[in-house]
Amino acid sequence: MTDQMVDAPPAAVPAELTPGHSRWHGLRPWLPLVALAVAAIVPYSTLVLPGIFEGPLNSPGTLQLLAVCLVFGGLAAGYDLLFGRTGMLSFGHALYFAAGVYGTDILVTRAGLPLWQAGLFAVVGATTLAALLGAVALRTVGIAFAMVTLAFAQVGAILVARNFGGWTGGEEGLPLDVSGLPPALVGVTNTVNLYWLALAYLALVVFVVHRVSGSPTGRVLAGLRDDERRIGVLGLDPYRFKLVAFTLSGGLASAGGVVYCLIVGGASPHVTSSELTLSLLVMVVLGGPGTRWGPVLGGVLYMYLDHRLTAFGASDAVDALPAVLSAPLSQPLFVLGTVFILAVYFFPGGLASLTTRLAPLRKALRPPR
Amino acid sequence: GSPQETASGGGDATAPVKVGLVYSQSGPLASYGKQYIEGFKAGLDHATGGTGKVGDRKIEVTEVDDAGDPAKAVSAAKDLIGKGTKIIAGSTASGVALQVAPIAAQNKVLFISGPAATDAVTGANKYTFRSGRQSYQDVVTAKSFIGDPAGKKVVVFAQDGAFGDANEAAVKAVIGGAGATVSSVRAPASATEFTPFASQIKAAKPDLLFVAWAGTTAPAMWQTLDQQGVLTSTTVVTGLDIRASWPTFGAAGSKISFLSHYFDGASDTEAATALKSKVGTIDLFHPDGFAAAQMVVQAAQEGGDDVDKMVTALEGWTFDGVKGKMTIRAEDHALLQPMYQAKLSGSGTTFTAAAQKTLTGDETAPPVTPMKG
Amino acid sequence: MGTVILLTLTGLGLAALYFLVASGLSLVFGLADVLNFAHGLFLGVGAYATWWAAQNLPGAGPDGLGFVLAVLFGVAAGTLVAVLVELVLIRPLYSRTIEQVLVTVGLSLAGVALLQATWGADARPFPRPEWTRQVTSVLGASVPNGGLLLIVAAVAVLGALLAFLRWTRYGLVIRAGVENREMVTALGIDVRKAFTLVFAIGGAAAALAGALGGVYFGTVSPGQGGSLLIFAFIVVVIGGMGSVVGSAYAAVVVGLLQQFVNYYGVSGLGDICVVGLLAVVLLLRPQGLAGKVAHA
Amino acid sequence: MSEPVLSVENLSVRIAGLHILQGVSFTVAPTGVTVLLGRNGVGKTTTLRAIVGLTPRNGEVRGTIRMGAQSLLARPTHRLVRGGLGYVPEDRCVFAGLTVAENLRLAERRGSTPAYDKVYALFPELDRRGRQRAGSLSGGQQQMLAIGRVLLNDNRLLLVDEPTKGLAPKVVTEVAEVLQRVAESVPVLLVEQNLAVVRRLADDAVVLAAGQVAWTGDAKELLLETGLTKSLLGVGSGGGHETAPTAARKDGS
Amino acid sequence: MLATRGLTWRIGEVAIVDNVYLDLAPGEFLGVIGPNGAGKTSLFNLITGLRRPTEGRITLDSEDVTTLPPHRRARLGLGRTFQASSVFGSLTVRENVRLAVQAHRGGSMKLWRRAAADREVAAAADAALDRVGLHHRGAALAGTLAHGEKRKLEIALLLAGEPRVMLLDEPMAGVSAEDVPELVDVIRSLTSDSGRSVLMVEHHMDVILELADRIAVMHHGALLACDTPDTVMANATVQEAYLGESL
Ligand SMILES: Nc1ncnc2c1ncn2[C@@H]1O[C@H](COP(=O)(O)OP(=O)(O)OP(=O)(O)O)[C@@H](O)[C@H]1O
Ligand SMILES: Nc1ncnc2c1ncn2[C@@H]1O[C@H](COP(=O)(O)OP(=O)(O)OP(=O)(O)O)[C@@H](O)[C@H]1O
Ligand SMILES: [Mg+2]
Ligand SMILES: [Mg+2]
Repeated sequence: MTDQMVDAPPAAVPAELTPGHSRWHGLRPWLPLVALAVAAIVPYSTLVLPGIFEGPLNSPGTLQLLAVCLVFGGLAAGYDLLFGRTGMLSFGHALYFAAGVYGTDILVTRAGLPLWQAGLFAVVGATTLAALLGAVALRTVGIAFAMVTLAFAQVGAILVARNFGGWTGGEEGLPLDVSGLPPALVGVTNTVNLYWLALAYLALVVFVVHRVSGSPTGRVLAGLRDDERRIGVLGLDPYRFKLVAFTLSGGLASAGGVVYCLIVGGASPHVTSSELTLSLLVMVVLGGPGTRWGPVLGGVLYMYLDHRLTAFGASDAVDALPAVLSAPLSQPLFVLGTVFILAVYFFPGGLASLTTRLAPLRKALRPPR
Repeated sequence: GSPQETASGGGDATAPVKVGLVYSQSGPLASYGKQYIEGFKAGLDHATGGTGKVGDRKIEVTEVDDAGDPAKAVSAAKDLIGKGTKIIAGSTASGVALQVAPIAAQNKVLFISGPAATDAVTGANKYTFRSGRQSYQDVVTAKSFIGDPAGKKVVVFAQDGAFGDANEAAVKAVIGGAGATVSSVRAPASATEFTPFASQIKAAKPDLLFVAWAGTTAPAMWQTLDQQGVLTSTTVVTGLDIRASWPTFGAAGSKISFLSHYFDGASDTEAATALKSKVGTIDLFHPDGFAAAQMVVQAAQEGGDDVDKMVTALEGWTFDGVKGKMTIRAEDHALLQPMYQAKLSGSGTTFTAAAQKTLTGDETAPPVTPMKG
Repeated sequence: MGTVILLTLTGLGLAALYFLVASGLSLVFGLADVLNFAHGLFLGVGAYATWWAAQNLPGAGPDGLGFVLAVLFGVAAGTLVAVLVELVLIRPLYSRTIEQVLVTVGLSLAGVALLQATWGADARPFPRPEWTRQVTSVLGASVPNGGLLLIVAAVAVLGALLAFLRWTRYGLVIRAGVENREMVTALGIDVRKAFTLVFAIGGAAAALAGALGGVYFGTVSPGQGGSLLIFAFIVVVIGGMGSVVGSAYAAVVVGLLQQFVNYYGVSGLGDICVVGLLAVVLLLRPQGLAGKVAHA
Repeated sequence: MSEPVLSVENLSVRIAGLHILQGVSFTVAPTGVTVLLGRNGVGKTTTLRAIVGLTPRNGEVRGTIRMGAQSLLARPTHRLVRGGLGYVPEDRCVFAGLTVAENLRLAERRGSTPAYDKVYALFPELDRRGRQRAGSLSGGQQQMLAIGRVLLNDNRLLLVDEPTKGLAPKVVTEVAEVLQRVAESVPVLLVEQNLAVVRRLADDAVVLAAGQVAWTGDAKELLLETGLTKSLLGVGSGGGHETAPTAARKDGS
Repeated sequence: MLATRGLTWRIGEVAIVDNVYLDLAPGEFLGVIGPNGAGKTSLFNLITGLRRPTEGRITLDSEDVTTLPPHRRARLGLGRTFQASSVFGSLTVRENVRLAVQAHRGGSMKLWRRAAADREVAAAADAALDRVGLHHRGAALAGTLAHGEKRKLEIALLLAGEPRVMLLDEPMAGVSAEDVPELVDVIRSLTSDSGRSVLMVEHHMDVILELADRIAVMHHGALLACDTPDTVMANATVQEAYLGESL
């Protein structure tokens, strides 16, 4: 039973490996670029979306929120490379993200390195760490693998919490020393640059994951998800391919950590927690594992809710309700948990499955030819 | 056009003064946050004579929940600043305070940190102030229990992490500096079984045990110290937490010497009366909110919309707070304030604290830290 | 010597607490194949219900029989919640393991927030018999009675669970159902009932752990269950998924290791040793210490 | 002719958008073996599963299925089985983690005495291997367990899906014998590819093709008529892959 | 070509595979029969490296492969099918075969190339699909195939790897009667090329007899006989232990 514990996620066929058929076929490759372009010019819009964002689209608060959402969209997509596309359930992904966050922060704040060096070292270091720990953890499979990665991440969390050598700031976290940073990344007026940075990160992750999934190696990863034994008998070393996926995914997470550190302006131990990995899992499932846009959407939506629900809980509308309702509703986690449960029920296969579920509707609406 | 819009603060003489409060409405520190906001409202009322106005300008308060998460607090702060808010206050958690303080400096807005106790907020930068006490002041109060520290043996029992580190360092500086030998026993904040640590403490045979422990495991910790006979074998000092925690000390409560930031009845100032009339029973963090409101009103009154003027107006300002005379030290923005020694008595669910001694703001003043930014 | 005895006995008390939490988890995890993150919620429900009953339920109180009544009420509440969760949330998702796990994740978020919304974030003093605060002197060591109570309870729960698995047909049905639920129905068995039963037992064990944990900690707080959960997971995995006996062994190893390392080593090392142990055990024996229980 | 024990009328099954069965109708006689034939993938297994109510979640079943006067559709599987419908699935589906004895114990039904003697007499192997985990049994042993499990109880009708698949010739013969004896007391609906077994056991035959019933009638008639077997099953009546060691030799070696 | 020397696999005290000496000459077709549970599949698992033998050696082209992991053996030209079909259920049939072709053509990491762009792989995959007659199912998800089709896909996966030694575990199990001759032809054509050796477990005696040069009989883990079909079929022990009386 042990090896059944982690069944491959209810994944869809990797879109990259199946040819498209629709009329969109010609247009399709360009859609992501269009989306990217639209996202890139958002900061020029003064559109006000009452209830959705506090201020106009181009206000710093909104951009900050969007930047955080985008980073998590990218993180979720990177995590999906492991979970949705290779079928590996890691409970320790937060470690590599945290390594990016804390690595950058410590190198900038404590060692006084310039940002680009700190970021580079953090990513290289975290990727190496992922490769080393992955090499050990991948000696196990299934739930044992999940728990070994959890154990490693937990050690990371304990070290951060202990405030080893006063480096990490323990439970209080470590604010980023911005004096050495490029001025364009500092200050509320420059939030827009952080937004673009986050967008670039997301685009990078999506592009990498897309390319890798559509590559010969991606094909092997999809095969690993279904039947690892078979891959071995075909003459491929499962271990090597899994390690590559693990390392790549860890590296992408650490790059997200660098960006996140800049956006939030510091590190806090929350990023080392196993809950973070768990929420990555939630994001991926919410969006649809193994799909190109699902995890991104899941990540963005999750973080959006996570941030906005605090405002929802404090809103007058909720306060006006009788106490039985308003008390739980003013707990953001209650709403988030409930939304999540409902999502599991009503969107099995994630948000990405919405397109297929809506297909009959679309067909019905399309004028007969 | 510009890819991003930031509202510039209205220079209009009747435009409202925007104040943003970023604190914990939900999350583990929600009840600290609740006291803070109650205190703030009462303080605002008190400082504006019930009008909620400074001159002709209304004080417009925006409350944002950070759920104790620095990332959310930073987002909220940026949002507020983007909308032209010049004064931000709140920060229930130390992590939040430390992360928001640099934002204030980068954007040149006033930041008045709330219940967060970390010493690192003091002297963080020119724009950052605090409305509550800091760990160092706790430790100085603890020192007052020991008489002459010279030659005494002091043990610090603290949890791992920055809070524990700060307390240990402060004890070493304050009590160790006065001639005591200080050692420490540290435990992970997540610990559930305290016998090993109690045994270590007992083996050290200290003259004074200083305990710095926060969190839900505190009652188990106290019970273990009590059961292993630590509480009866030495003087044990710790900070007195919010009222809701008092019954959790159980029988151990009467064996502990408490240093206190505040408890109901610790002072009978005019401000305390005003606060009490609003909130009924005053608790630990009500005075912090109250002081924050007083500082906001002072800043708005003297500084208008000019943040630098606000800073000048607050630096060195002395006012009558709930706890008595409070002084904002100009050099590092430490808030000098009275502190208390207290005893807990009672049983079951009804406990009362009584002041043993009051230390003045000067007696508990931390050393001046150079301003970092 | 006194110190060693003291550390051993208190370590066993800690182990007993871990086991109480882990046993229900292990059962649900191993037999119903659901990694139940909502276990912490069941724990919380048990603790809060006991706390509530001791003050409000006629006949119940913090002492003697009243306390037993309060604990029984707590266990009943935990069981009820577990059964409801199974019926309403888990059952419609059978054969979709990942989704089931995710629902329990959502539930653990929402449930703890609900406890907090109802009773506040702060720890509340837990009603408990006076003797549980006292110590018993064993060979010169002052051993807390609360810990001894946990040990007794853990042994009782272990015995009861083993008996259940050995003497009843349900253990069989449940294990078969995990492998191939369809086939169990095709043998004429209503497998859904068996799964509900597993959740009920898991919930009851969790609620008992919650109530006794309250005695041990002296307080209840919404997050208490969650913080114990991670060690319980470790115990379950080290012990071998689904093996109740394995969980017992693992709990003892983890409890003692933590206690002794915390005393003789550096602070924080105890936790690192435990996760280190987890990694080592899994790398050497991926199936955990014991195989599966279930032959019990 | 007496009342059929099972009648399927206009059965139609869709799974994941595929229309697998498109209006299948046939009956199962109250005695003997009715065999369901057809090429790979025509929907034989799907038919049996629809009868016991095991169509997958994303499937949809229409039509009527009756056992006697009772309609079987929309009743939960465990009820149907308790009501005397025994099912031996295609891939054996023994519980790999349980021992052989536990697998059998599981199949006991409340209210009736399990016929262990009968089962052990048929498959002495199961008695010997009582404590072995079923997952470590060989394919043939598992098949015996799967059949034995159902025979523990009295049934009104047995559904057996490819019981001889992957079995050694000797065991095929044994299984066929067992089924023959079973069929003396209980009617059997059998899916089988091995024509030798079909020839030996079948009384009636139903042939599926393209999601519909292509032929139904007396099995002997089907097997005798070379033309029929060829057109329906694609083999000459003498050919097919039989288990007897009499077939063609590899020439030249 | 392939040889086992005293190959033994024990679980506890029981020898599942017991001291097996087997030689497979280049181009030879060796049928393996034996009662259920004789250890045929286990023998395959040992040879392909999915299990480690407790004793004995395995050599491939006189190279000792006893301790090599499965993928290394596969790269040396060892391919197999599984008794219970194991195909990549969430990939299409075509992708399944392409993956196998790609594995054969060099399993190095190619993270940045477009998989779909490799025409040679695609062509080789289509050829393999053609050969087993699954071309028309290329776009279907392998997981939704009917049993018989999965068996064919298994063989296509094997073909794609162009192995020199092939281990077939009951390839005919569950294949409908009319498809058997076709599949037999496919298997025959595998061997007639270029001196490939085949080891095939099969219960359908007529298929074995049609294809095999020699037949090995396993019983209780041990090799009972290994000889020409005629001799084996005449062997009294084999008659008694395996074939039984014919229907
Ligand atoms: N869960 C499913 N999802 C999609 N298609 C399915 C599913 N189950 C069966 N099918 C399809 O239905 C068809 C009939 O399958 P079925 O297993 O009933 O055939 P069969 O006659 O038993 O074949 P065989 O002789 O190979 O066992 C096949 O084409 C198969 O691909
Ligand atoms: N992991 C295992 N643990 C215990 N016993 C095992 C294990 N694997 C195989 N066996 C036993 O080894 C014997 C040989 O099994 P194997 O699957 O090799 O048989 P086989 O010859 O392939 O049979 P079949 O023709 O039915 O497929 C069987 O008795 C089986 O029960
Ligand atoms: Mg079938
Ligand atoms: Mg076999």
